Amino acid sequence: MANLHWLANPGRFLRISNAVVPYLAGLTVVLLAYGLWRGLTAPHDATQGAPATIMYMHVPSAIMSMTVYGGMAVASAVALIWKHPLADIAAKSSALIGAGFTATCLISGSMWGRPTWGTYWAWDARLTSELVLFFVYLGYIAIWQAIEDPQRAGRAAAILALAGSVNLPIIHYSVEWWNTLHQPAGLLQGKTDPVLAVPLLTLLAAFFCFYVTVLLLRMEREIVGRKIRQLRLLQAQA
Amino acid sequence: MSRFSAVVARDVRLALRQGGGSYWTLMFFILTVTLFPLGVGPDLALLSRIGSGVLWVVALLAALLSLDRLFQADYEDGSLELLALAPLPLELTVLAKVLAHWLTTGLPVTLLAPLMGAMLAIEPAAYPTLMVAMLLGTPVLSLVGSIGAALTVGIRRGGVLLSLLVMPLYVPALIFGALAVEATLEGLSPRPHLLLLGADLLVALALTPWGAAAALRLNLE
Amino acid sequence: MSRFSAVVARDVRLALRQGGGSYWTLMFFILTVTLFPLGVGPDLALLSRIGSGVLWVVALLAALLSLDRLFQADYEDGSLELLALAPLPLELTVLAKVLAHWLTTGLPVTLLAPLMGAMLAIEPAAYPTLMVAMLLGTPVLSLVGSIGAALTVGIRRGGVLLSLLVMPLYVPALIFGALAVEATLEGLSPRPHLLLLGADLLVALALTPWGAAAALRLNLE
Amino acid sequence: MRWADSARVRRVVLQIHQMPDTFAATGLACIRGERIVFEHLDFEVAAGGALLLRGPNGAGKSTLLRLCAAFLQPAAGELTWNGRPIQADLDDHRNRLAWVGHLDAVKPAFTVEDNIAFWAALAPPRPMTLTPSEYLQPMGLAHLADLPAAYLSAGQRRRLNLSRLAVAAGSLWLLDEPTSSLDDASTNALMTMIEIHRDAGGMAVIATHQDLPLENARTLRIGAP
Amino acid sequence: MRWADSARVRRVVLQIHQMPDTFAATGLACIRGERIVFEHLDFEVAAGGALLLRGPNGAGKSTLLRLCAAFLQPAAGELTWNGRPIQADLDDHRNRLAWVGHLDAVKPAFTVEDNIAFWAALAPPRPMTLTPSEYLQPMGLAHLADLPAAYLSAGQRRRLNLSRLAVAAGSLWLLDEPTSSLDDASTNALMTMIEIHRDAGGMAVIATHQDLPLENARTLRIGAP
Ligand code: HEM
Ligand SMILES: Nc1ncnc2c1ncn2[C@@H]1O[C@H](COP(=O)(O)OP(=O)(O)OP(=O)(O)O)[C@@H](O)[C@H]1O
Ligand SMILES: Nc1ncnc2c1ncn2[C@@H]1O[C@H](COP(=O)(O)OP(=O)(O)OP(=O)(O)O)[C@@H](O)[C@H]1O
Ligand SMILES: [Mg+2]
Ligand SMILES: [Mg+2]
Repeated sequence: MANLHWLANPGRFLRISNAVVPYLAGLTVVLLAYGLWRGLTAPHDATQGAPATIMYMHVPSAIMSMTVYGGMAVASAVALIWKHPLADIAAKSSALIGAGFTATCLISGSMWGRPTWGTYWAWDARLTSELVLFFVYLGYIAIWQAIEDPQRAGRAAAILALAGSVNLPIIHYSVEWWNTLHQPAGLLQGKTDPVLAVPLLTLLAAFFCFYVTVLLLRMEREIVGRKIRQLRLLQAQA
Repeated sequence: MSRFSAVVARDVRLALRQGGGSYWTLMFFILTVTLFPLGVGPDLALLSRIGSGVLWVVALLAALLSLDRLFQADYEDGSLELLALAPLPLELTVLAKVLAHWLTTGLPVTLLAPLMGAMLAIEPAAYPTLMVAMLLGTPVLSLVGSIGAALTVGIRRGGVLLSLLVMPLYVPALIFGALAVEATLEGLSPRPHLLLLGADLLVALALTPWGAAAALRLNLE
Repeated sequence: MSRFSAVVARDVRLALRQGGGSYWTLMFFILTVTLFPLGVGPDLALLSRIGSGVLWVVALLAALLSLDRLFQADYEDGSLELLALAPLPLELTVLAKVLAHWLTTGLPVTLLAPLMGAMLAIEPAAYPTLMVAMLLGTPVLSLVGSIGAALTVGIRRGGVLLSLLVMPLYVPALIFGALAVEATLEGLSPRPHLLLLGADLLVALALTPWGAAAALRLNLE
Repeated sequence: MRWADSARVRRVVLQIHQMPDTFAATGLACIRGERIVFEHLDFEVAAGGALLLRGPNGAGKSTLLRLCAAFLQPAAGELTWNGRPIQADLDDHRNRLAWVGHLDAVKPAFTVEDNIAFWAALAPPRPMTLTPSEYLQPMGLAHLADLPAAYLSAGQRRRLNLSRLAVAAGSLWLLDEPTSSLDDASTNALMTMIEIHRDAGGMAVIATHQDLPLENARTLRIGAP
Repeated sequence: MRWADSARVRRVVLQIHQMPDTFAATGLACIRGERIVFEHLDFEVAAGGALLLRGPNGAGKSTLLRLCAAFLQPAAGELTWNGRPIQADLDDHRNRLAWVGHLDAVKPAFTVEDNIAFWAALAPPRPMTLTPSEYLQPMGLAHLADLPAAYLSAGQRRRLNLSRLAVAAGSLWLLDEPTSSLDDASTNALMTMIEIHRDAGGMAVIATHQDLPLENARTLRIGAP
C-alpha cells in the first residue's frame, strides 16, 4: 500500500521546497535590484538611446523563454522514460511561466522595434519563430486542460513538448540561416561590452531565480491540488 | 425558452470543457493568420492588400473545422435521438446548437478581427466595416454549415456530394464580406455589400433550421 | 509487409468509400484556391506574387481538415485496440495509416498543384520546383499531423485543439517550401531549401511514428 | 428499495395519466435497406401492461421500437394510442415517451449529475419534478454524482442512461435491451422501477434476450430472420 | 453445430500450442483516475481453463481484462505466462491474445466479409487459415457475408466481432461481456466455440453478468466498489 502511493515521494519534495523557497525569493530580489541598478546607471548605447533600456527586459526574458522550454523538454523526457511523477509536475508547472517569459519577450521586443526598426511587428524569421514558441507553449497548456486524467495528460503533454523542441534551434539559428532585422547572438559568447554584459547577465540570473522560485511554488500547489482531487474521487466512490 | 437556453448552455459548456471551444478557436485563428505571412513573404504592403481576404478565408476555416462535430458527437453517443424526442422542436434545437457554435467560434473570431487586421497591416479605417461584416457573415457560416453537418451526420451516405453543396453556399458570404472591406478601403460605401450580407443572414436564418432538422430526422431513421 | 499493405489498402478504401477525407479535402483545396482571387481581387501580378504561398497554406489546411479523423474513427469503434494488439508494430501501423492519408490527400494535392498554380498565375517555370517541394513537404504534413491526431484521439471535438498542436510544427515545412518556389522565381537555385525540406521529411519519418504510437498507447489505457 | 419508499419520490414517478390508455399496432410492416424486416404484426398494450419483444438477432426488435418512437414510419399498418394514429399528434406522442436505446447518451466531459440535470431541464412539463441528485437514486448512482462521467464503467453508464426514465416520467417506456451490462442489483432496481411505473398506469415495451422477471408481461415473438 | 463438424475447420481452431500453458496473476493492483480500483488480486488459469470475472458494476472487471491485454500496467503485482512476466515478451503475449471488448470494431462502410477479411489479413501467423467466409460460419453470419455492415442489428454486429475469435486463434481469449445483445442460439454458438477452444488447450478470461454454461469454469469475484 505504501509503495503504491505515488505521492509518497512528492511529500518529501514538499518539505524540501518549503525550506528553500524563501531563500530563493530573497536572492531573486537582490539580483534584480543589483542588475537594474547597474543597468540603469550604465552609459546608454550611443546609437539606440534610451529605448535600449528595454533590453534589460527583453534579452533575459528571450533567453529564459528558450531555457524554460529546454527544461520542460528534459523534464518531459525524464517523465516519459523514468516515469518520475515530479518531472511531470515540473514540466506542467513550467509551461505557464515559460509562456509568460515568451509573451514578455514578444511585447518588449515589439516595443523596442518601434523606435529602432520603425514597426511593431515584422514577419522576420526570429520574431516569427518566437511567436511559434508561444503557440507551442499554449498547445502544451491546452493538452493538459483537455485530458482529464493527470497521468495520461502528463504523458500526452510530454510527447508534445518533445516534438515541439525542434523549434528551439530554429529560434536560435534563425538569425544566421536567414538574413533578418534582428541582432545575432553575442551575449553568451562574450562579444558584448562588459558595461552591458554585467547587468544583463545579472538580470538573467535574477530571472532564472525568479523562475525557480515560482516553479517550486507552482509545483507545491499542483501536488496539493492533486491530493485534494484524489481525496474527492475517493469520497465520491465511497 | 428555458429548454432552448439549456441546449445553448450545454453546448457552450461542452465546447469550453472539451478544449474545442472559443479559446482554442481563437488560437487557431491567430495561428492561421500567422501562417499566411510565412508562406507569402513578409512584405507588409503586399500583406495589407490581401489581408481582408485572408481574414475571411480563415474565419470560414475556423467555422468549418469545428462544424463537422456539431451533430456528430450527439449522434454517435445517442443524445441526438433524445433531443429529437424532447418537447423542444428539433428546428429550435438546431438553432440552439448553431447559436452555441457561433458563440464559441464566430463571435470570438469577430472580436479578434482588429488585432489580426493589425498583424496583416490592414488599414485601421476598415476595422468597423470588417467587424460589422463579420458580425453578419459568421452566423451565416454556422447556419449554412449546420445543414452540411446534419446531412453528413450518419453513415456519410453521399457525404461527399453534400459537402460540395455546402461549400458553394459559403461563397456569397465570402464575396460580400470581402467586397465590403475593399469598398471601405477604396473610400466607397460598404452599405450595399453589408445589406446583401444581412439579406444572406436572414435567408439562412429562416431556412437552414428546417433543412438541418429534416436532414437529422432522416439520419435517425 | 502484407499486413502493412493491408492497413494501407483498408484506409484508402475507407477514405474513398466514405468520402470522409479525400474528395472533400480536394474539393476544399480547389474551392479555396478558386475563391482566393475573389477575395483578393483579380490583379494577376499580385496573385502571382502570393500564389505559391497561398498554395502552401491551403495544402497545409487541407491536410489538417482531414487529419482529425486519422485515428479517431478507429478509436471510437474499437478497431484501434485491435490494431494495437496485432502483430504489426503500432509504429508501422501508424506509418501505414499516414501513408494512406498522404495517398488520399497530399498526393492528389501535389498532382493538382500545377493546375492550381495556373489559376493563381504562378509562372510555369516554377512548377517543377513547386511539385518537388510539395512531394517532399506534404508527407511531412501527414507525418507531423499524426502526432497531433494521436494525442487528441480520446478528445471529442479535438479538431481545433489538433490544429493548435500541429500548426507550429508545420512551420518549417511551410517556410522551406515557400522559399524554394520563391528562389526559383528569382532565378536562384531552390536546392538548399529542397534539401532542408528533405531533411525535415527524414526527421519526421524517423521520429513521428514513435511519438504517435506512444500517444496512441496512452490513449488506449 | 429505499428510493421508492420515499413518498415524495413515489408521487413523482406515479404522476402518469390515470386514464385507461392503450397503445396498439395493427398489421404493422417495416422495410429497411430495401428488405422487409417484418409484416402483419399486431399487438396491444393496456395501461399497466408490459410487452416483451423477443426473437433472434436481426428479427426486428430494435426496428419495432424505433417505429413505436416514430423515428421510422411503417411501410404498412398503423400504430395507435387510444385508437388515434400516433402520426396524428406526433408531439403528444413524443411527450409521453421515455426512450432508452442501445447508446447511452452520456457526455464524458460532464459530471454524472450534470448529465442528468440536462435531460431534466429538457424533459416535458410535469406537475412535479425532483432534483438531479434525486433522479440518480433509483439506479443507485447518487454517490457518484460528482464523478466525471468519463470514469464510469460500462454498467454505470447504462445506469446513468436508465436514470432518465425517472426524469421523463412518460407513460410509454421504450427500452432496447435495458439490462445489458447491468449487475444483478441494478437489474433488480430496474425491475422495481418498471413495476412502480406500471402500477401507476404506465406501460413498457422492452426488447430483450434475457428472461426478465416482470409480472403479467406479454411476450411478442418476432420471427426468425 | 455444423461448423465445428467440418474436420478442416476444426483443425484450424485446434492449432493451439499443445503444451501446458498457465496464465497467472499475483498480488495485482490497479490505479485508474488516481484511485485504486482493486488490489491483492491473484488468479491462475491453466491450459483448457476458463476464468469468469464476476462482480458489481464498476468493480474492475473490464479494467482487469485491459491489464491482461497489457493495455494498462498494474500499479503492483505481476501477470505471468508460464511463470515469465508478460512484460518481458510483450509481442509474444499479444500474438497469443484474442480480444473482444465493449466496442465492436465494425466498419459500416464495408461488407461483413470485408470486415472479417481485414482482421484475417492482420492476424498473427498460423499454420492453417480459413477463407473469410469460413470465418463467418461459427457465429452464423455466412449468409450475411455480402451485406454492408451498416445494416447489421446490434446482435449481428456483436457476432461479427466474435467471429474474429476464430481468426485470431490465439491461446488466450479475453472477452468483455461477450453475450450482450446475443440471442440464445448465438450464445450457444459462442459457448461451443469456447469449449472447442478449451479442448484444444486454449484458455479464456470472461467478464460477465450472466451465468454462462461453461464446464469447469472458475469464478473470480471482484469486490464491491
Ligand atoms: C517582437 C520582436 C522581437 C522578438 C520576438 C525577439 C526575440 C528575441 C529572441 C528569441 C532572442 C534570444 C535569441 C537567442 O538567445 O538565441 C533575442 C535576443 C536579443 N534581441 Fe530580440 N526580439 C525582438 C525584437 C528586438 C529588437 C527590436 C531588438 C533591438 C534592436 C532586439 C535585440 C535583441 C538583442 C540585443 C538580443 C540579445 C542577443 C544576444 O546577444 O544573445 N530584439 N530576441
Ligand atoms: N478511463 C478511466 N479513467 C479513470 N477511471 C476509470 C476509467 N475507466 C474506469 N474507471 C474506473 O474504474 C472502475 C472500474 O471500471 P471497470 O470498467 O473496470 O468496471 P467493470 O467491473 O467492468 O464494470 P461493468 O460491470 O459496469 O462493466 C470504475 O469504478 C471506474 O470509475
Ligand atoms: N439502418 C438500417 N438500414 C437498413 N437495414 C437495417 C438497418 N438497421 C437494421 N437493418 C436490418 O433490419 C433488420 C432488423 O434489425 P434490428 O436492429 O431491428 O434487429 P433486432 O431484432 O434488434 O436484433 P438484435 O437482437 O441483434 O438487436 C436486420 O436484419 C438488419 O439487417
Ligand atoms: Mg436490437
Ligand atoms: Mg466492464
